[in-house]
Amino acid sequence: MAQAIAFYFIAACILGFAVLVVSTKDTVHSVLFLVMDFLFVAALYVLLGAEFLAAIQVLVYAGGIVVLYLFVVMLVNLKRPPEAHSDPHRRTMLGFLLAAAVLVEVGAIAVYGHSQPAMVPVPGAAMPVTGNTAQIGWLLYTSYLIPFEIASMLLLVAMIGAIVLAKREL
Amino acid sequence: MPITTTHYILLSAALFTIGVVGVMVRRNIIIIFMSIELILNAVNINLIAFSQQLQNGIGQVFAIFVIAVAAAEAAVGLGIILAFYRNKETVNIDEMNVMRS
Amino acid sequence: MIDTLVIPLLKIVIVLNATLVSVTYMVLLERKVIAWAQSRLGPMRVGPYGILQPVADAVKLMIKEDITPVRADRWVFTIAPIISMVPALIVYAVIPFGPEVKLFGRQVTLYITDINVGLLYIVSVASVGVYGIILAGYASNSKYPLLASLRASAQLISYEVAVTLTLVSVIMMAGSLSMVSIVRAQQSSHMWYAFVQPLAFLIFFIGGLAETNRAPFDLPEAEQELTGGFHTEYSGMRFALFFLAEYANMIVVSSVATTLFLGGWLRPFPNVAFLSFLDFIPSWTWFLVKSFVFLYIFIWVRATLPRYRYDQLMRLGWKVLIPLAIANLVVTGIIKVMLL
Amino acid sequence: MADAPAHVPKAAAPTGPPDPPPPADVTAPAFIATLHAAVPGGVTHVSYWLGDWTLVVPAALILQVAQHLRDAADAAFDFCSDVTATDWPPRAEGRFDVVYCLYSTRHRHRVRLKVILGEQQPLASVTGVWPAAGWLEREVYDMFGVGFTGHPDRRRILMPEDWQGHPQRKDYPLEGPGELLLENPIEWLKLRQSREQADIE
Amino acid sequence: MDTPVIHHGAMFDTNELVLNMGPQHPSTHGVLRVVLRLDGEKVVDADVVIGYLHRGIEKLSENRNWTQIILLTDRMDYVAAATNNVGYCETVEKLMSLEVPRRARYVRTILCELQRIASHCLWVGTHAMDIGAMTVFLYAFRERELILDLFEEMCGARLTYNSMRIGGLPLDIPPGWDKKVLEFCTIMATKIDEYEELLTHNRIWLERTKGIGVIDGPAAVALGLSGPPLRGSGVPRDVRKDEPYAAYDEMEFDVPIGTAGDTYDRYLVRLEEFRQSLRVIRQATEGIPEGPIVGKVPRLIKPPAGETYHAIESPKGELGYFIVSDGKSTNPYRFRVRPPSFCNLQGLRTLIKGHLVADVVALIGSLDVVLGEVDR
Repeated sequence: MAQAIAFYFIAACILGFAVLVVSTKDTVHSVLFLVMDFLFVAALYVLLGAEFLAAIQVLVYAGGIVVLYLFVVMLVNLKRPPEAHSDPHRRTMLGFLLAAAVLVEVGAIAVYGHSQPAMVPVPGAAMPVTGNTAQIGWLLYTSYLIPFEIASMLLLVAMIGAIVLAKREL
Repeated sequence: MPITTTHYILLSAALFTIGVVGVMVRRNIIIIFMSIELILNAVNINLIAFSQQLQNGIGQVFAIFVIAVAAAEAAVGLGIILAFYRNKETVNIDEMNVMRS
Repeated sequence: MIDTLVIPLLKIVIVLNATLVSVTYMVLLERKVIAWAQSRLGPMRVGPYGILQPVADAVKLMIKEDITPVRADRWVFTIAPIISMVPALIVYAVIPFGPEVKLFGRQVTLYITDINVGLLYIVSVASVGVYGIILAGYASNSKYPLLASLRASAQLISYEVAVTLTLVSVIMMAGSLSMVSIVRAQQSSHMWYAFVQPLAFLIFFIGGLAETNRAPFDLPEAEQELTGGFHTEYSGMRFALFFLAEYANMIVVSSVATTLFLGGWLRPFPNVAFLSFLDFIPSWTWFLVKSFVFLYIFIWVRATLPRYRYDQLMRLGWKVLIPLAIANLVVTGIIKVMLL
Repeated sequence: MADAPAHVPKAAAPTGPPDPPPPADVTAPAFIATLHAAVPGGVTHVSYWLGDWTLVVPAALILQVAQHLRDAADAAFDFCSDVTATDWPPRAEGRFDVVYCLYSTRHRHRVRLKVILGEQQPLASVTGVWPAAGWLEREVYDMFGVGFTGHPDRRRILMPEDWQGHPQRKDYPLEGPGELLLENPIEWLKLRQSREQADIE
Repeated sequence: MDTPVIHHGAMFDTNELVLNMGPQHPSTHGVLRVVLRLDGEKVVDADVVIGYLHRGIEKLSENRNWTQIILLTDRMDYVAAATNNVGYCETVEKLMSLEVPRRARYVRTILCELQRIASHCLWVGTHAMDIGAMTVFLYAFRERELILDLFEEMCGARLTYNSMRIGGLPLDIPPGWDKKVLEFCTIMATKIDEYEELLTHNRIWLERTKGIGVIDGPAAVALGLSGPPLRGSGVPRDVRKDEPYAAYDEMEFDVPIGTAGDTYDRYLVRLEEFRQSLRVIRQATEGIPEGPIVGKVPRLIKPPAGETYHAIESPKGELGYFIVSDGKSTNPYRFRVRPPSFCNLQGLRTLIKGHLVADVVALIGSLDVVLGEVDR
């Protein structure tokens, strides 16, 4: 029961803040709502028993990526909101329609999947460690070592790319 | 009613859709980037919900990769925005048509 | 019911109140210690030796007019101080003030909770605190706060990297992210980690100074350069929140340092038997004493050192502290693998 | 100029300092002779009083004299101590004395240059010779209204930008620029706007 | 003046941010306004705006009699009021060709040097405070307080002393005062080491001051810098040595000079000046001669017609008075001060170009300006 209340409350907050993110005029407010959204997503992860990921979500998303966004928004302080510029080629309605179609499709799949017989929980490969964090660490450094290294390379490349882009002259 | 994986999937679908709406409707490229972050979060919710259902950590490992990619994407994307803003003084995606003559 | 709801709630109430009171007295302590360093008296008027000064300050700040600049972003301006205060307070959820003790016939733990990602929780919550400063600078719609908040965000993010890297070497030593386990690991290894990881300890301390915007890294509020820094436009209770958040963060940093490097609630030489007569002192006293030493050093540093310049601060962070922290991490890893 | 002109009425306002010529037993320093040779007509009068040498220089030649005094080996006046002015309204030769106090860090001697200047007469700025003169000349302009030509930054320095008149002139009332602002603010505003308009044009 | 254009987001823009420092700013030492044009945090150009404290002392003095002006000179460099008095009185004495008794000249020397120490105390305190070391500030003020006590005993005032008269002194030194001065010298000598301990070898202090605002000797002379900023650039110019006044011709002291001409050298020069001042005070106090304190001054002070310029070495630099007397009235016809702070402040623009905002503060401190003197 408590879990259901928590879930519905968190879900409502996530969706509410998400709507605010995409609908607010002021970009800084939008970024703030995004932070709130991420914090509630982190709460959802805790609900799902993934504490490590929740901490990472807050640390990386809320504490890192969104600060970056805020930085850029502050630097790109706009005197003229971009929305003021009207472009006849823009089809807002089409956007909403397509999004609705996506929702229907994904929802249908979900409901269909639900009506199927429940999947048997497959126990993970036997791991010598217990606990959420240790488990993830074990997986990352055994089965997923190569993707992990690729991800770190990706971050390195992105870092260099960002420096090249943002630096005025090299 | 117990909360099942389906609930999480529906939540994720709704979040995903909101993100899609943001990408398609808004013109401010920073908001579009943030909508993409919402979409990635929707994916992560899915991954972790399945991870919990399957009782293994693989979904969470994937979520970590998604976060890494999101970080990379934000860094490069925002770098591009800044570079573009320096030259054009705009973040409106409709005005970003330098390739179109 | 009592174990799951009442006791945790009581603990939360006690910790929060204790924190807030100690934060206000921290301000008095700072004024007194600095006054002492500068051969003067400090506050002496309110109460004997000025001990009621925090009360007077609180009353003054509460009845002071709360000004919002006309062109400020009203909403963001209002919530920015709250954002900077809240993370500083909720960190206390995982800080262990002591082990399990028997109290009124009941086993009570002297910490609110012990989650197995405790350290990660602290780091991630602390990383949210930076929003308060950035938003305050942005929402004031004024140039000095804006410059200060750009400085602050760059500074906090840079030093967070160094601090987190030192934490990783501690985690490697302890093999756990839980604060309680880290203390226990120090007990079982017969050594405070400050002696095992002196470099990490030093980097953590310097990084802690920078993270809390304390001298010599108090650039975001460098009053001689940027007038009031990010809180130039704030007054009254909102200003007080920023002010208190800084001190709350100082207490957080010293509590974390105590837990990670100085053996938390453990008495000195916990495994030396003939010192066991010290056991009559409650464990939480040791914790408080160690934290107090830290806070004292914080204040002492402020009274002694001039301020770094922005570029020098960045150079120190990126070119000295982070490479050192990484080197320390690598060496720790190698030793750990070799010894196991 | 040692004696006051005869036609000045009464004993009202004084017409300039006496600037006595050097007595016979004092020998002029060598640089004055060199200056005479290098800039013919550059010094119209030499005065010695209380141990100070004062050279009166015609306005047209001030730049040449300044250049020479700075660069000549026996003068080497590299340090411009002060630039100031004195207002002698009734004087016939010109209203202002612009005074340059110079010092040589090499020879450790001083000299004063004096330029007698009419009210509307421009004077070449010596900022090119001594950058130190920049603010000092601005102050002279601000206080006396002496128009320096070739000054890189000729603005008021102590008084507000829109101040009327030049306070250190002797005919400037001690109470301030008058009561126009208080008595008739609209007139004052009009006057100010017309001045701004004139500036723009 | 070009109007400042506001651009947010200066850090990455090609546009520059215009930052208005002052006139209300904690570290512009009064009401100085510096309009900075910034590129990021780097100063591209600066405009120094003064005049917020202009009280028209020059104009006022032309309408006061010769004795009343002493009072006005107190209000210029208010941290070294006695030095201003000395400069003015000596100029008038020069105009009137008055002989000042030796005892009075000795006391003037003592007062001038005490003022130099007081002024440098204030400087070292505020300069260190600007760079963030706040303890030095209170230490230095503690010692300044001792000097103010000495002055209080001597003149009855603590800030604006009105401590000189044309031709000598208003009062003789109180009994036992010279002992107290010597006692103060002993205390002060140890306190200077205390300041040095906190700053001179502090790494942060070195990083903040070394190589900041470098100006070489010839450039400093051309810019009209005087006093410690000039000597910090290695120019051995000191009015006390070059054109001795009061009793400086009888004193033995050295003129410290710097080599690099940066903020650190200016700091070292001033710290050494503390010690030299103590040396002078000791000599003057121990060798104070007996005799009258006022020379033969006529009842009505009315110098003969003529003009003169007389300079002394104030703590800030060359303090010059240019006074014109018309020989008829009892007030000066023209009273002009050559304020050292004014001329030193002119160099600020040259010094801060290319440095960071934080250095601007350090450089204003390093020039040691007093706005009361700049604006008069």
